[in-house]
Amino acid sequence: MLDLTTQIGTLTLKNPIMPASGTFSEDLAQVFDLDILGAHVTKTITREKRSGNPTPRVCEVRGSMLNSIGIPSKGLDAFKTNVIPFYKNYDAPLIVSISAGSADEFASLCEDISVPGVAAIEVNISCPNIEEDGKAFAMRPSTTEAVMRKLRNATDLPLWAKLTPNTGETTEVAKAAEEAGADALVVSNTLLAMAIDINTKRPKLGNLMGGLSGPAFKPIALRMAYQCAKSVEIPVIGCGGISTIEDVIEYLIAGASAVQVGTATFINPPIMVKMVEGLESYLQSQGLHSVKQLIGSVVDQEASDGLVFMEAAP
Amino acid sequence: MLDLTTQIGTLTLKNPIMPASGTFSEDLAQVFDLDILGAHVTKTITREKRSGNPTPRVCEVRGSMLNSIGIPSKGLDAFKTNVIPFYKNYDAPLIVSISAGSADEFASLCEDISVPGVAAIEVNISCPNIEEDGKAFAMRPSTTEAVMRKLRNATDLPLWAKLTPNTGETTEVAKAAEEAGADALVVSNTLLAMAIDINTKRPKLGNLMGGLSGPAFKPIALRMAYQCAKSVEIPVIGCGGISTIEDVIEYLIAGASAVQVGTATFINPPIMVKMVEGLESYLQSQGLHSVKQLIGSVVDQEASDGLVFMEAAP
Amino acid sequence: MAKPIHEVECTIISNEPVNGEYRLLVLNAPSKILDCEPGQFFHLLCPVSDTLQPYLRRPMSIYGYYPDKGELHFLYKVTGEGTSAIATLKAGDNFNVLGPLGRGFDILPNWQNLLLVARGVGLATLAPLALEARRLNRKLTAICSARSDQFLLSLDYFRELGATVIPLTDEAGTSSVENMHSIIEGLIADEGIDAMYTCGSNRILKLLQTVGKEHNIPGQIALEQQMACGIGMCQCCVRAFNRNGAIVNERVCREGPVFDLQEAIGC
Amino acid sequence: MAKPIHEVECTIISNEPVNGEYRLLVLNAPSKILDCEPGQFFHLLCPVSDTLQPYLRRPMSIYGYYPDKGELHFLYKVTGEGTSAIATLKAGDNFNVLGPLGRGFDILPNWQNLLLVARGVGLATLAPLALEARRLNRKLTAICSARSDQFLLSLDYFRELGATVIPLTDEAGTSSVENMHSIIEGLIADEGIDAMYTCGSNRILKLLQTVGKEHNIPGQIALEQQMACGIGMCQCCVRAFNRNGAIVNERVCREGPVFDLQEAIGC
Ligand SMILES: Cc1cc2nc3c(=O)[nH]c(=O)nc-3n(C[C@H](O)[C@H](O)[C@H](O)COP(=O)(O)OP(=O)(O)OC[C@H]3O[C@@H](n4cnc5c(N)ncnc54)[C@H](O)[C@@H]3O)c2cc1C
Ligand SMILES: Cc1cc2nc3c(=O)[nH]c(=O)nc-3n(C[C@H](O)[C@H](O)[C@H](O)COP(=O)(O)OP(=O)(O)OC[C@H]3O[C@@H](n4cnc5c(N)ncnc54)[C@H](O)[C@@H]3O)c2cc1C
Ligand SMILES: Cc1cc2nc3c(=O)[nH]c(=O)nc-3n(C[C@H](O)[C@H](O)[C@H](O)COP(=O)(O)O)c2cc1C
Ligand SMILES: Cc1cc2nc3c(=O)[nH]c(=O)nc-3n(C[C@H](O)[C@H](O)[C@H](O)COP(=O)(O)O)c2cc1C
Ligand code: FES
Ligand code: FES
Repeated sequence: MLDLTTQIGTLTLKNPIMPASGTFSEDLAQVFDLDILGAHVTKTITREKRSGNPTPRVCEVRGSMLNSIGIPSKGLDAFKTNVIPFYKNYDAPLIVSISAGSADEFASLCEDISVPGVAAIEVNISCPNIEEDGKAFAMRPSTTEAVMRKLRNATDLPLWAKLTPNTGETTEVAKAAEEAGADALVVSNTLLAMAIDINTKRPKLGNLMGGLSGPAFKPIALRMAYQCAKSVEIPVIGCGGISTIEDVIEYLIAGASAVQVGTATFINPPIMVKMVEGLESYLQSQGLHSVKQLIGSVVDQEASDGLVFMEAAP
Repeated sequence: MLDLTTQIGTLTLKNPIMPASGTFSEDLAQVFDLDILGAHVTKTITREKRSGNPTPRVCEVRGSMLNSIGIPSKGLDAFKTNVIPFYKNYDAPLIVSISAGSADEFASLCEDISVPGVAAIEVNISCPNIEEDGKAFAMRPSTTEAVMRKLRNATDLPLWAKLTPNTGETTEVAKAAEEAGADALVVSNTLLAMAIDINTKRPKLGNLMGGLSGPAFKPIALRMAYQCAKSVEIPVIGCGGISTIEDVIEYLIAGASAVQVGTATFINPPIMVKMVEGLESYLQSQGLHSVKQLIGSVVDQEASDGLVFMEAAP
Repeated sequence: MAKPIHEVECTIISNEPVNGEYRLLVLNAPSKILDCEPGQFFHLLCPVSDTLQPYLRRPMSIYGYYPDKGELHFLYKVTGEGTSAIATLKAGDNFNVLGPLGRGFDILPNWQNLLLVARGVGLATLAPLALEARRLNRKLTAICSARSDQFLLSLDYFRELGATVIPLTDEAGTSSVENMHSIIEGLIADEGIDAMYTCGSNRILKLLQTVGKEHNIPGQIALEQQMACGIGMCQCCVRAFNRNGAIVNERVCREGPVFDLQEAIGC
Repeated sequence: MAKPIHEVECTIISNEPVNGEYRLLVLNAPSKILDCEPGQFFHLLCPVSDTLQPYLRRPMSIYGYYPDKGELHFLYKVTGEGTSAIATLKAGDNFNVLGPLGRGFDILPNWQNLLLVARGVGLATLAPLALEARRLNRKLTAICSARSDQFLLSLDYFRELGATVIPLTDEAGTSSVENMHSIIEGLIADEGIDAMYTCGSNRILKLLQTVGKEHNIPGQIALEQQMACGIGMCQCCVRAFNRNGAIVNERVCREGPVFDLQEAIGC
């Protein structure tokens, strides 16, 4: 029997494939049976209603995309009334992604969303910390630790910290999140980028800049996932540019205990189903019986000792 | 008459197209007349002989590449004897890229390379600062400022500071470099990334990690070039993923006064020649008479005020 | 639950220019994706080559769907990288489509006299409405506006389906808003209009909103917005609408692409 | 100054399988790129499609260059994304090549009896040497080793050029190092060998180094290494060599791909 399960803290997922926040919604149930997934991860919500960023909110770059959706949100109450009940029809655990502009608001939202039907909370600490200088919480170890401590005190549910690539301190931030009580790290959110329409001379996004996601982003996020897996004990959930089953395997080998698939679902909506099937065939073809045999199996030998904390490109 | 010249501090370049360090050498003279270029930029050299990183030193990722060449160097003396004289055959100014593991060594190399035939010095402060924690000088404003001050005192030649994308403090680092006396910023070096061969489970680079360059990197480097151009008065030289004349124009519109072309030359060795021609036709077709009319012509209006210092992806 | 959305590989039957600006793409398609409504769209995966490398899918209205012969038609204009890539497809090639998507046009039981006002490629979106009108035995008048006769698409198609066609062109000077307005007033005075349909153009939207308010005639408009997912997940395709005095954002791919005429806001 | 390096679009004449593993690519090429030396290579820009998207160029030895008929030939094995993409090219397609590149084989004036030892696709690299040997009127013996007869490429080609061919196969049990060694010793004893050429295989390299040292026979080897630029700029293609008792790094694309046999270090 093939064992596709993976362990994220106290949660056992029936397979390591799940959607990334903001690239998934109830609508995808029209494409395939959502119970095929290891978990369901919602778009980030805020307590208050928000309308999000001006359009255009996405643009294409060579083989990938930028987005500046912002966090349009129907608010906490609408979410509890409409969204949580929808996912109760499924066995897969529901992971709710939340965000706020200050550590205290973050913690109070975290407390209020800790309700039956929610299996874990993904805290999108890659969003700007408005109280301080507007830099995302997850850009610095100190702000990461501060917000994570408050979040940890606000809930008994598992806490997944979603990191940002917009930092030179990936491993320090990862350790700070672990230290402050995160149960898992999601690595990572999108990378700040920009595109300009040379005909109109206007930025291609209404918001001027946006986050890079998709295949172009993979080598960066994979590097971060590897660095994090080497520097913390808690599980790492890899996220960034995963489009094929080979990408899933690459992240698992690098040390990720599970993966999140984002942009690829836009291009190929049933892709996660194919990845679950592909993972099964891959294990079979390799004579492996469990996904766990794959996780962290990278052959990095001595190289890893000296270099894992390397942050400058060589 | 079309005016392709651009001004980088006291240096006037006959056009804004030049190669990026490490992706150019005397060998390219077999492909085209190197005097077509706005400037010549050498591979980074160190004072001592160095052999560089283990192979494989490059690998392919979706639509781009990673490299971990390291800085193999024949040393300062060999450079002065063999390389500088070669470039004396050309009118284009010679920009020598240098690096060192500590600020003092950096400064002394800078002094010793300030010889006739060298028009400016590009200081690769994206390399690890070995004296401190191994993070690149350009990852933090404080280390940037410290090393730039010493470099400034070491030479009268123009100093171009080459920044790194492996930081969450792009604008702060840019300002620190300006503050300490840089004459221009080169934005930017490669972004730390990784790829694993799923068959062998080994990292695809001998050095475990390497720097992403090429088209996938463009939206990130363009964003940095834009941020820097908005936050400093000195010229910014854009670098990252430039492969077509449209890319050149996009960087100029974003605020770059010139551009460096790296990886694209590997795929298409005469590409810089085509870019110079393309820039001319573009100006003509737009009824512009000078490159300077293009530089910084981005239509960002109010958006730029609030958002230019945004470092978190939205 | 809502109908399933399918991602399938179709085969190209033909992909030919219709006139200088538009091309007709005819696909051989499985019947499961041909259970469509007029106004719905598909999200198309463009082919990749040395010179054209679009990444996101491209939304395209259904120009015709024929479950009996297993065909799906699109009428498109080549405007950029994605549509240029689609234009390179040849008979026999595979082509990946996602759909049908979105909410189509309504034809309520008491809407007997229908008016359709279209400009340019907008006809592609409105064409299936003509077919449906005939199926439901409604009377349809189609005002079709374009730069010149050459760009007046589908007129024969509309006529074949029993519609009354009123062609207007910039060339002939007949396409002005004023002229269109008086033609519509004429139609209303003559035999009346129960519902109006349009898409795209701002000028036409404003005109129909005015006429609709004055004569209390309901209407619908198909709108466009850039899309990433096409099925409601990413929220990139929102547009603002006037609803009960407030401005609300709706997803064009999910709550649309067909919206209430009076709620729509031009851009 | 060194000869110019050209980047040109060629046209495919044919691109057919030669046997189960190898394909022959024949290009129509301008004469300016056909001023080649045996052992040099070209750097090939692979086509991009929906399923195959190689980015870097791929280095490939010149299998044949024919300035008279304007042809350039490559013999290649499909091993990954790039060569798979090259395999999709059809007669009439354009194909961008960069070259000729690198330093080829030497045939010094006093080298009369030449020995070439090749395994597998290595023959592709050594084939032009046979042509050049005939042009210079040298005697050539070619020991060709492969898994089985089916993979013994180019034997007829070598024979046509007047070479003596000694085929060895794993299948027939004739390809062992020991057997090869005794064959070479036989050749040396018989009419002597003035220079040895090989490429690729570690086992063969070691054998020829031993033989070369013992009998004081010079030799050259063509080596491979992953390449980005192919013209000497990036320094990714270095390999280590033994020179005057020290280890030195050399660029395979520039100082090679042909190196001194004794200096080469296997991997
Ligand atoms: C629901 C819907 C139905 C449509 N039906 C048709 C149709 O039947 N025939 C037709 O010719 N066109 C139709 N369009 C417009 C069509 O989607 C665009 O022309 C096409 O996406 C342009 O892609 P491109 O790569 O050629 O152009 P580019 O300008 O290079 O595209 C760049 C990006 O902008 C997006 N984009 C550009 N123009 C539009 C647009 N008008 N609407 C939405 N996104 C756009 C592209 O999808 C792409 O993401 C429809 C659009 C929508 C939203
Ligand atoms: C000077 C030289 C001459 C060559 N001549 C021939 C020839 O005549 N016929 C032939 O079949 N092959 C030849 N090769 C090997 C050929 O370059 C590789 O087989 C090819 O690059 C593999 O590309 P791929 O994408 O199919 O394989 P992948 O394994 O997918 O390639 C991944 C990356 O590794 C590189 N790579 C993989 N194998 C090699 C290799 N052996 N040498 C260098 N780079 C490699 C690729 O270029 C690419 O960058 C030669 C190599 C060199 C350096
Ligand atoms: C359109 C879009 C919206 C997103 N919204 C969110 C969000 O609300 N919260 C969040 O944590 N991440 C969000 N992300 C980031 C993704 O969850 C993911 O981290 C990122 O896209 C990288 O993965 P990918 O390359 O597979 O898309 C969004 C990404 C996209 C493309
Ligand atoms: C093979 C290779 C070697 C490089 N070596 C250097 C170097 O020695 N010094 C340096 O400052 N940058 C070096 N770079 C970085 C480039 O100069 C450039 O900043 C980067 O590649 C981004 O530009 P691109 O996307 O156009 O290649 C190197 C890049 C590559 C690909
Ligand atoms: S396109 Fe994604 S929600 Fe409409
Ligand atoms: S491949 Fe670039 S130096 Fe050899």
